[in-house]
Amino acid sequence: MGNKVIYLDNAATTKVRPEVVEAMLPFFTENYGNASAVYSVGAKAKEALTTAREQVAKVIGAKTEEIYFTAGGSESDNWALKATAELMKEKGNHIITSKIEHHAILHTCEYLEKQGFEVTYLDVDEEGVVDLEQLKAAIRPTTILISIMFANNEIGTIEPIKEIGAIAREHGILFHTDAVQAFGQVPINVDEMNIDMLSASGHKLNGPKGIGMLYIRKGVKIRSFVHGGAQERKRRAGTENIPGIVGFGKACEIAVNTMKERMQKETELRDYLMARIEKEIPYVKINGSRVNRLPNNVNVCFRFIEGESMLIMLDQKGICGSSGSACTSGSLDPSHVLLAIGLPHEIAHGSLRLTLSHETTREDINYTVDELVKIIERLRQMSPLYEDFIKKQK
Amino acid sequence: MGNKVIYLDNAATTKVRPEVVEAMLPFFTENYGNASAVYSVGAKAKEALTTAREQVAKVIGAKTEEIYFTAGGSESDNWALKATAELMKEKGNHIITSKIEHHAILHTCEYLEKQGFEVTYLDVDEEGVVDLEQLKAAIRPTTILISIMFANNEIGTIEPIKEIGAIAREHGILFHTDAVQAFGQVPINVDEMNIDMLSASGHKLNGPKGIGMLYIRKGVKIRSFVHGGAQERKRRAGTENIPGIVGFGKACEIAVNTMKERMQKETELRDYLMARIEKEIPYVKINGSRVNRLPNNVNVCFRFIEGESMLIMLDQKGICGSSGSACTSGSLDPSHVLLAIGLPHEIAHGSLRLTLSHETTREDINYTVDELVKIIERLRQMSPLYEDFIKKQK
Amino acid sequence: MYSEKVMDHFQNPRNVGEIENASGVGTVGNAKCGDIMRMYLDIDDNGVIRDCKFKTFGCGAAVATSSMATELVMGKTIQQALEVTNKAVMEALDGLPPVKVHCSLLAEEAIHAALWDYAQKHGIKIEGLEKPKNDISEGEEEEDY
Amino acid sequence: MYSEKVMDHFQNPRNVGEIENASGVGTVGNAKCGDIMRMYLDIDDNGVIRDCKFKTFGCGAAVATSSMATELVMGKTIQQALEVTNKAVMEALDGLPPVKVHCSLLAEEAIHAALWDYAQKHGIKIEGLEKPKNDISEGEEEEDY
Ligand SMILES: Cc1ncc(COP(=O)(O)O)c(C=O)c1O
Ligand SMILES: Cc1ncc(COP(=O)(O)O)c(C=O)c1O
Repeated sequence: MGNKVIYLDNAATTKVRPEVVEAMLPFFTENYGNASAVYSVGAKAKEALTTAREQVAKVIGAKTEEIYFTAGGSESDNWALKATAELMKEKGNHIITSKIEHHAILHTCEYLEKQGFEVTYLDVDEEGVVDLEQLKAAIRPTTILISIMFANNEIGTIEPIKEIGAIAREHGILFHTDAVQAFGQVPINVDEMNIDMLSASGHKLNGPKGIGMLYIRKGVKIRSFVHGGAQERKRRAGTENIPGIVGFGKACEIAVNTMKERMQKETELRDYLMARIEKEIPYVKINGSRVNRLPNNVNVCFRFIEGESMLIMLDQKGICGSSGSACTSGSLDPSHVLLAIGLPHEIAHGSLRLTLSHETTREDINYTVDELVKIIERLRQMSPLYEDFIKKQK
Repeated sequence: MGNKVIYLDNAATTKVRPEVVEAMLPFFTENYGNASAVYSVGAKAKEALTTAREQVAKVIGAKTEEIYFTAGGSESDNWALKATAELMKEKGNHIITSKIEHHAILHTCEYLEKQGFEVTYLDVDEEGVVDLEQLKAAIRPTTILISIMFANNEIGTIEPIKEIGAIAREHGILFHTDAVQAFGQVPINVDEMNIDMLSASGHKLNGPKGIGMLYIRKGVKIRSFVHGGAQERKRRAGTENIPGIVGFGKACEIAVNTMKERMQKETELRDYLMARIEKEIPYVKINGSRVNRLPNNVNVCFRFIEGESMLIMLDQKGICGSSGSACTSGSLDPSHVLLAIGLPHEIAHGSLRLTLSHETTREDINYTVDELVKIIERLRQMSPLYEDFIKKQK
Repeated sequence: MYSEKVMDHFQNPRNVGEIENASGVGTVGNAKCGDIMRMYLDIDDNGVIRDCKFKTFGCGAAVATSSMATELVMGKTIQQALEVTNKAVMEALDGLPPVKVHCSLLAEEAIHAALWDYAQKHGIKIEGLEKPKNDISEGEEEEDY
Repeated sequence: MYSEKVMDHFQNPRNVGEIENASGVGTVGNAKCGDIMRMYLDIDDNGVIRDCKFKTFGCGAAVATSSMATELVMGKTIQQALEVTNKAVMEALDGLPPVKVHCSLLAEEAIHAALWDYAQKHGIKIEGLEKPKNDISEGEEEEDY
């Protein structure tokens, strides 16, 4: 084990690209002025704000005036759901989402349920794909919102967003997608996909933390979530986080320019990693769709062992991975996503998520699998479940 | 006019201190890991989070576990008010605030009024001080919250927070204070002042934008405003903005260490600036308290002229000031604060706020007044109101 | 925020001042809204605007539109001056930010008010000129969220 | 997150394995919660624990507490082993993060379960030992916002 760290937890958060930091720096100590100010120190901030908005809009084929900067994916999700609920409560009180959404969606839905809203949590199949027929059947006259994530943060499955958008449009229901994981990683077009609202977060695509955005289609009249000053065309109060916004914009620009090659490279490495694991380690299960999958996501369950101990041993070899969502790892409950795709609890506990970046190399992957083989063997030797299993085999 | 910029809009936002940027940098590209992660790359972020929380808590004499990081002052204000309303709605629906609060409070109150809450907006006297007798008289059995700002962002008046806290405590009512302008500028102690909740924002004390905090006294059980992941002890979801938090922490540390000398230096310059203006320019009115006043705030109305044209002319001389709150300068309506202290509209339109920083020098002040004298004279020569006034004098 | 033309007219406003015994004087806007424009016209016997001056209390755009308006009516006949619309003033200034459009309306109205005063004083009626409103507001408010 | 002692016992767990024909075997926890501990005891005729081994499915703390528990009971009499509480295990490990305290309870319970099994097999009653629960949970949940 050298000093090198192999960071394979890019779905949790990413390293900020040096060009992004570079772009941000002048806005801390030089062009620090308020973007709403009259004087020219503020004008530079304002200009930068406009440029960043264009860079962000381009990722999803939106108009600049449809982009509203927030503090991250969670705020965007909260805003979309709560403000839609408030706006539409005269029309109805029914929301449709899925069982595999991020907690920023699920816990917000639970909150809304306490306020009197009804929420249908759609099942997913064993690959994590939402059932379109179930979606259609769930629609009621009182349905005011469909919120389905673009791609799942744990198992990498990409949902049939265009089809869902078409169904929503056909029924005149607003459609929000939590695209935090997909934004800048795979092609998205809000018009072609009939997306009315879309959440994204800067730190998932090598941009800074603490900045995100909500796309709101022109004409969708949801109100503020954070009330106060007139920033973001009066829809999101708070002094603009200019360095964050500039960094987010720059990261988006790079993401757009490099998307094709990144997707190709990461898909190749991803498939190689999955193939080696399946070949060299027995009793494993690859989770998520093999086809409609984020280019950088590998999620696999190793039977008879538990995730955290695997993570610590990997960490000791300089490899960073995660077991279930990073946000839930405080609780170490088995992931709701893995349960939703039908895994039993004890198998769900043995999950490992490795998510690549544009910097990941074939050597990184090879080293990771070599160590993983040893770690899995070691933990299984310690496992009473493995002992029972082997005894039963005999 | 040289290239030098004399930035006197530190109440709007501040230049980030170089030491603060320095402290943030490693968390963009080296220790970028998720603070909730198991692996050691995340451990460094977690450690930094703990240190920053201590640095922030120290500014107001709070315990670290009472500090909850947010995206800024506006979010903190929204959280405090909306979550208290929700928590206490069984007890009552009445909130007391003042007429001179920031829009982050006022617009949130208006939102709550639409939800069925009743809000009393206390008057202030001509110095901008809340009337304690009126406050006591306004308290009802249904009063669930008193929210009064620590110091006003426009006229710099510091409110009698300790007295207000004592009244709130006596009546068993929760007390929130928007301390965005006072935090790190003047001594604050949440225990001595009976403060239950306190909002602060990083970019007002030479820290980064897009980061703030809400102090919530232990035992005050308001719930999340942003639902989702388990960050901030399950009370504020979203991947932690580590660079922002680290920068905020560093800025707090410096603010605490330098407070005494800064206060002295700025108060001296502030009084010198006010004295020169009053001596050299006729028909002016200094706004706000002369005694209980933020050390860095000067707010003055120049009769017969309008603020924006003054700001542009100052900008052309390299001087950045503001007219009313930066947040409202989009509308250029006369400031609600200046109206609340009893100024007629046309005088309120002619206000100028100059807010100093630790970097402001006596030369800066002298240059500013020299230019201001000429600008005021020039604008008055153009003003039909001045023409009428002079004619009447004859 | 402002075009170069606007900044030029704000920094070097043309025709600032008063005209003693002007043929017509018009004052529009109000101090409450933060904009007052006063326009002085000196009109010769042929109905040609010989001189024109202004005073303005207001923002950068208010000053610039006043200044431009005086330039646009200078040397014009009354009828030509009536055709100096707020659009014409804005175009001549290479545009204004949306929140400042009302300043150009104020400038148009100031010319009308001065012409109205002239007409009153001379007991004549100017074709196409109505009594100016005291106050101008834009009408189309930005949506509030 | 973990103390050095915990990390040491996780990385180099003592007494991992099985004991053939053990005097007592106890398995506690459940796979649903992600923790299973199995403790093997070899007890001699004087009631002294001659050997002790474990297998654990679980997190780092689960492995470390199991390992430490085996060390703490090794060579002890049954009565002494009964006094190895979760507190003792935690202290020996220089503490555990609050969310991991239940692992130490599991370790205590695993010892008890193995002793119970021993008592059952030998038809004896051990003073102060109750039938172990199948499942351990901490009881004091963190507050939920
Ligand atoms: C008194 C006061 N409260 C709240 C805010 C809002 O803070 P932020 O812009 O950081 O959201 C400000 C500054 O804009 C302020 O001065
Ligand atoms: C799918 C998804 N939605 C929402 C979020 C929340 O984003 P953030 O942590 O930036 O608030 C995340 C990541 O944590 C995510 O993966």
